Amino acid sequence: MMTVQSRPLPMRPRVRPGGLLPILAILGVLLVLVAVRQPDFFAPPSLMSFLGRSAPIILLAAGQYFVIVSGEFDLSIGSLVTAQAVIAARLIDGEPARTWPVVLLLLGCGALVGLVNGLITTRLRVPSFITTLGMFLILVGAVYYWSDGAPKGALSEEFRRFGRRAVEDVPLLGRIPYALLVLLALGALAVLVARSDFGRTLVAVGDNPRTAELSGVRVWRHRTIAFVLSGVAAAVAAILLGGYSGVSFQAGAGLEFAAITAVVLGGVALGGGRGSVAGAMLGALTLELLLALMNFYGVSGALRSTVQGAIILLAVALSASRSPSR
Amino acid sequence: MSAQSLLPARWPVPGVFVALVLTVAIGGLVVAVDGGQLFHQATVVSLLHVAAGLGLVAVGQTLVIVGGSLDLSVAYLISLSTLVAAETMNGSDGAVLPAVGLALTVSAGVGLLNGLLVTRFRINAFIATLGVGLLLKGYLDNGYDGPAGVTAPTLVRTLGYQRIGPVPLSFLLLVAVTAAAWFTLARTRFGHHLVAVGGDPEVARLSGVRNDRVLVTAHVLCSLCAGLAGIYLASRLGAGAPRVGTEGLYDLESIAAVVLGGTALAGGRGGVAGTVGGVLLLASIDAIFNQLEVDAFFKQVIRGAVIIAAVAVYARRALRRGRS
Amino acid sequence: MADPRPRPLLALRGIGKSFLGVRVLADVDLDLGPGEVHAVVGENGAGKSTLMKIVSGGYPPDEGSVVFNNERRAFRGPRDAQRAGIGIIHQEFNLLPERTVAENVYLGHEPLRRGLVDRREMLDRTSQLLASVGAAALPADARVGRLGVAQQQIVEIAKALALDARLLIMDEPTAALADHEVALLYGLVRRLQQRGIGLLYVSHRLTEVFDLADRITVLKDGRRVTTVPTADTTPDELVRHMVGRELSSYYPDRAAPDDLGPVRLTVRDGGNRKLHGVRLELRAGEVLGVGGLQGSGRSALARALFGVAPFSTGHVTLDGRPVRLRSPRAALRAGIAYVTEDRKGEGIVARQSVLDNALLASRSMGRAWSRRAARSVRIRNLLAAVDVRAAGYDQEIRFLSGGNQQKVVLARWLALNPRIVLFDEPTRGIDVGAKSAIHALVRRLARAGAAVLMISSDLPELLGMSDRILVMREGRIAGELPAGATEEDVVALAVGTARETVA
Amino acid sequence: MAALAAVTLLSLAACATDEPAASPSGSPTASAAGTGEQSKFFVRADYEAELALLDAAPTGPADKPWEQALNPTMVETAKFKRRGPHKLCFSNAALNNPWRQVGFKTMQAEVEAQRSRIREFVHVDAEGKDQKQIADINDLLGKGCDALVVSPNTTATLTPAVEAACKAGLPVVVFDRGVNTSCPVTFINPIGGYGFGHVGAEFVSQRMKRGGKLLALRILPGVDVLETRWSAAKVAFDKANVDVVGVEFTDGDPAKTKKIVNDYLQRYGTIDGVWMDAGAVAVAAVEAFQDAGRPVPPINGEDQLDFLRIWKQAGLTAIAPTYPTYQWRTPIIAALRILDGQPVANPWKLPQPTITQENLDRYLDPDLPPLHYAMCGCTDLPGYPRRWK
Repeated sequence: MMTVQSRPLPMRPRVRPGGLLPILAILGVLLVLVAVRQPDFFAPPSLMSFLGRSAPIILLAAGQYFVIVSGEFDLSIGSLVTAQAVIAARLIDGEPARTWPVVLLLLGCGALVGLVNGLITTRLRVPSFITTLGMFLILVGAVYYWSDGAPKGALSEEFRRFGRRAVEDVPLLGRIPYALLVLLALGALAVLVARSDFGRTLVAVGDNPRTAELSGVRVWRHRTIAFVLSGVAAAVAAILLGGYSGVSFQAGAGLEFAAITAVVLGGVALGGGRGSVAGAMLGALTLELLLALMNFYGVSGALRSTVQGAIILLAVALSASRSPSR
Repeated sequence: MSAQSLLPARWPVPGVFVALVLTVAIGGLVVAVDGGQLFHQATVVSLLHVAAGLGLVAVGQTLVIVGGSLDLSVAYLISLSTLVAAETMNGSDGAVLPAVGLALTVSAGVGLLNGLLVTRFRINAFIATLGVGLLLKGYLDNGYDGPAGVTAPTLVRTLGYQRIGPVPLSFLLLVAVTAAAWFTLARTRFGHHLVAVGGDPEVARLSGVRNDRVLVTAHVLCSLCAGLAGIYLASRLGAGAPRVGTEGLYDLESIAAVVLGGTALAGGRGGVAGTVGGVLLLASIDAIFNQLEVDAFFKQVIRGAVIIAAVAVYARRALRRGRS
Repeated sequence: MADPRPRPLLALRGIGKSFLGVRVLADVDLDLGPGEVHAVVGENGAGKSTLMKIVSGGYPPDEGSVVFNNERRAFRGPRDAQRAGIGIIHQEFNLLPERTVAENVYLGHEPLRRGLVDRREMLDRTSQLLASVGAAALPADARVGRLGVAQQQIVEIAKALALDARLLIMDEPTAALADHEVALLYGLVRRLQQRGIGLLYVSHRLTEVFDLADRITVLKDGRRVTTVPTADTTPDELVRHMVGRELSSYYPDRAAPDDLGPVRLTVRDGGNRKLHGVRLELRAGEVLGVGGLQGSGRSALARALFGVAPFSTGHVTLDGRPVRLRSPRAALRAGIAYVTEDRKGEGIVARQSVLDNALLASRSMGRAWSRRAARSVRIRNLLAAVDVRAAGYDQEIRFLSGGNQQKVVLARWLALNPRIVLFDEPTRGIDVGAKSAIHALVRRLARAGAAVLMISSDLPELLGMSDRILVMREGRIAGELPAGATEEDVVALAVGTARETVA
Repeated sequence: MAALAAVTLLSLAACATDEPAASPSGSPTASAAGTGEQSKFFVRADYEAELALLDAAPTGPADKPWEQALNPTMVETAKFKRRGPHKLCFSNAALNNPWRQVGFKTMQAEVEAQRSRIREFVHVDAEGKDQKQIADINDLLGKGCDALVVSPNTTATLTPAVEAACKAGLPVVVFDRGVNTSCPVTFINPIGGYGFGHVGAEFVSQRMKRGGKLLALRILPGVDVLETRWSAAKVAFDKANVDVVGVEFTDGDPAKTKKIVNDYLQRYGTIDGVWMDAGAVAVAAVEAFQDAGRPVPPINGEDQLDFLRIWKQAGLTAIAPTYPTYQWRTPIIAALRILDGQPVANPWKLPQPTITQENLDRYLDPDLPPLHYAMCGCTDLPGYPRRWK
């Protein structure tokens, strides 16, 4: 947790609900399981590339954290990622010179979609589940409509660099993917934002919006900003994902559920008011590690969702059973 | 509109029926100008068939949403139910009853699991039912390469294709299920308790309502409705189909229909009559755009906008009512 | 102690309960006969609520026995207790705003006919119940969300009565009631008594306790201190039992004339949907009390001044300059703070730490990159100064007692150096010990130069704390009373039997 | 606790699969090569028939494969003869992937090319929903269509609806996926999934290192076309005794594909061959090898231009069996012939060319977008190439 430590507690150490301990424990066990099966996973090059490829979902989880902790949902991020990747390919159309303008445009688009989500939710009082579900339908429909059902154009090599290439010849580590650098920078920024006055009051908004309002917090503004953060995170994720794997309509499919699951795994309460952004990001990392683990252990492709579902239910049930009753 | 008489007298007519009438009127006009015919028998039959499938799921979904919960596993459950039903029947008319029984039992079991995860294990309904959905998906992916089983011909002939005038039997089933659900909400203790749990769980608990039992029951009922939708789809398709639920987006569409019908997503307010209105509205939009050959993707944009706009209107109304 | 009645309705023996290793009740005995009103008093945290929850099936006891109707019971939940004939009226409303009065009253035990809810029967019986508590005008099929606070309270009482309870627990039932409604409740209690219903009555208001109770049990730190017949004790003695010391003076000294500063706030012709022609002046250094019945516009006045439901007409000046208080944020910027009546719903952020709660306003009003270290030190000092007792400042505030929560809320505002502080029922639901601490803090605030406006339904508190008192009636200021006024003066203005003394 | 449960679950799940690497290849059963059980969709007679068709000589104009037929049996259609111009109706399963998009544009272009003979062309998109397509077909029956073209979403489930359409008396043409009834006038499709799967699998297993490890990447389970492709490949791999170390589903998601390939490279050190049941993520698979700094092993893709380009550019050892999109032209042609009362082939088996190193350059069209399918047979149609851009 990120509260400033006060005087030492005389009582026994408590596992605080929303703390990092449960997710660290799960992550630890998964790491041990990987180590048993695939010790060379921890060799710097493969670890680096794993972290690099996990960057998009971790960033999405960070963005989703802000929305969820403020008491809302963002179901539109997956479709936003897809839309952004398709837009990028069509606008760049293989021209290296268009890379940077398009990157800026995507970030702007992400922020704009977040802003619209936020304003509809806060000003028109539409539950965010519905707002972002509607936005999901609109974005998917619009981008398919705009591109006649198949992505067009191509991403430039410069654009793809962010998600695909790495800084080579780094001492000790070998190569550091650009995506990892982006992740480290934005992850640190997310932690800073979460610990800032905005971040702390955002949690209060999720916990009790009335009290927050009466304490001078502009609740609607905070929540809208949270949606904007989520939209921008989706834009960055789209840039990294588009870079990593190229353009496709599948680019963002299901990412909203993955991000929400990751956030919940990380100890953030759906409905708001509790949790940390670090936990959310660790939750995403855990989810990615679980997928890699299933590759290493050769879990049959068709059975994977069962394993994933069971582990999520178990983890969430166990962490829920530990928190004291209301 | 027959559904209107089902509404408790003290509630205003849900806006969705107004929207439905307007949509059908304007849509019919536009289609007519375009040279088509919206009220052609074949079109109406198609519309009602689509409405019946989604409607059965959405009525069940209404029950859990009114209770303050949610079910994202219905899409997978529907597929599972089609398979259980069709495989058990395997083309034999004699096996209809055991097949229907088995499909509903399996559905009830899934509902029970959902309910217990939400109540006993205190997992947020969103995550719990998402997780159960994943479990079912794994089972379906692993066990089925494609359609399996054969639905009994009698069932195909009756539930799948039989109609009375322009009204398919399946739609009558929906009407019956809706009436039963309305009756349950309005006239049984369980119904009263469910609305109370959705409105304020603490108040319900302190009033002696057994919240857990009520919510588990609601989840079981919701899953039974999904199972019934599966049986209908199996009769319609003639076989069990492992992807029919997910392809039909029954999870999100059913939730959309429920909120279009004026039920509050947070629970405690709403009803099944509105939900059927929501389903009919979605189906009408579909039918109109089909007639006009509007691009399916564009239709989706419209659909998203309609859902947001409708809920915004409800929110305004609720706000005004809260002020009065 | 000898049991005065041969067959008690309820007998508690050796009740004990712990939460997370903390003992909240130990070895509590209590008897209640049919037709008896038995008051349970004690500071907050003394274990009253836990004891009531054990009796009403909310929690199972860890130790001891509950004997009800000569039968040993282990209730599995509130429903179980209700079936046995134990009803409870909670301090906070337990009503569903979206449902009708009848649906609320019969929630959990709807009358059935052939297995189905009998709506007609339900409406009829509800109407009868409402008539029997003197509220025949309340329609049984009205949506509860449309009712006023007092009407909702009546529904709450009707709901408990509908249970045919043999034992009724009332937890601070008068907290939200206006005085004439309290009188109604007194009548009700008597009627219930005559029917042979036993009542467990929990209240902080000793007046009520002495008016109603046959016997009084005092709890302190989870243990029973004493049980006495009401006739054999005095309020002073009770308070001594509750806090373990005699409180010589309940209230701090009032402001001396030279403590009063310049006029800080004026309102002229202030009006909105709930207020009409409000005119007032508030000086630096004074505590201005605001009295009146529930719904008379007292809270609306505070909410208008704090920008929650702003004035739509009239003029407000602050230090002589006109201001527009359109939102809480604008009010805060102008230096106004507001301690709300509903602490749980509007005062605290339950799952956040003490520190986060105390910092909330500073964070929302501060500049983006203000010096955080200094601020943190300052807040800690403030929390220490108001004497917040917590296991640590990172403890979640919901685990603190009401009094300590209120102190944290106060610290939150003090951090902003407010020039005007609005208090709305600052000591509601707070135990006696913490009450005087809050009173002292309010006075200290005024001494330090702040202008204080304090709303209270607790007449002794209002009279004891205020330098001047405004009394409101039907959204208007009915009159002003000087320090030293009597309870009768306030009540007369509040119900409209006295002429206005000051324009 | 959660972790413990996770361990148990994982090991259980791992047990449930046929542990591929560990099992010795001496076992006589088909699953020896790690390919798992044979799909329910596998019908040996069909499989053998399709493989035979791969070598059959087509009849019809040599430069127009969409009008060619393999081993045709003609059926009389005189009873459907009507005077034009006609109203054609098309119930489409979906438009939700590039293959169907390219195909549908090709069909629209064909309609435009035949404009003089077609009065109206009605298209209804079922959005991938069986339930909606059944309703759509039913709906179209009330619209006075002269002929009905159906591209079914699912074989088994659309059968009753197609039967109902036949009963209504109008000529029905089914293409792409079939239905379990012989009532349509003709069923048009290329050789099919067995052919596709077999060509790819044979190429990869011949070219890859002997005794090497092969990774099979599939899109989704439970889609009939894809299941037949895999089942034919499975037969080929089992016969060649290829060590199939993994059969994974990618959901058509390139990111997931890259992760899977990456993890398999790590787990097995090398992967010596990749087989895919569809080309959608072929480029991602190739990139995964490139990004890991490994040589790209023999691989198959499909006729999507992005794959053909990377193939050319990186000099891959590759092959591209196709499921040609030109088959979308044929139903229009067939429908018009039927309405003319001319006999048509039933079933109408279209040739299914394969793109190889030798003919690769012919299909590399620089003007068209990366997800375009080269085997569209559309160069002579109105609006080329703008329509497909």
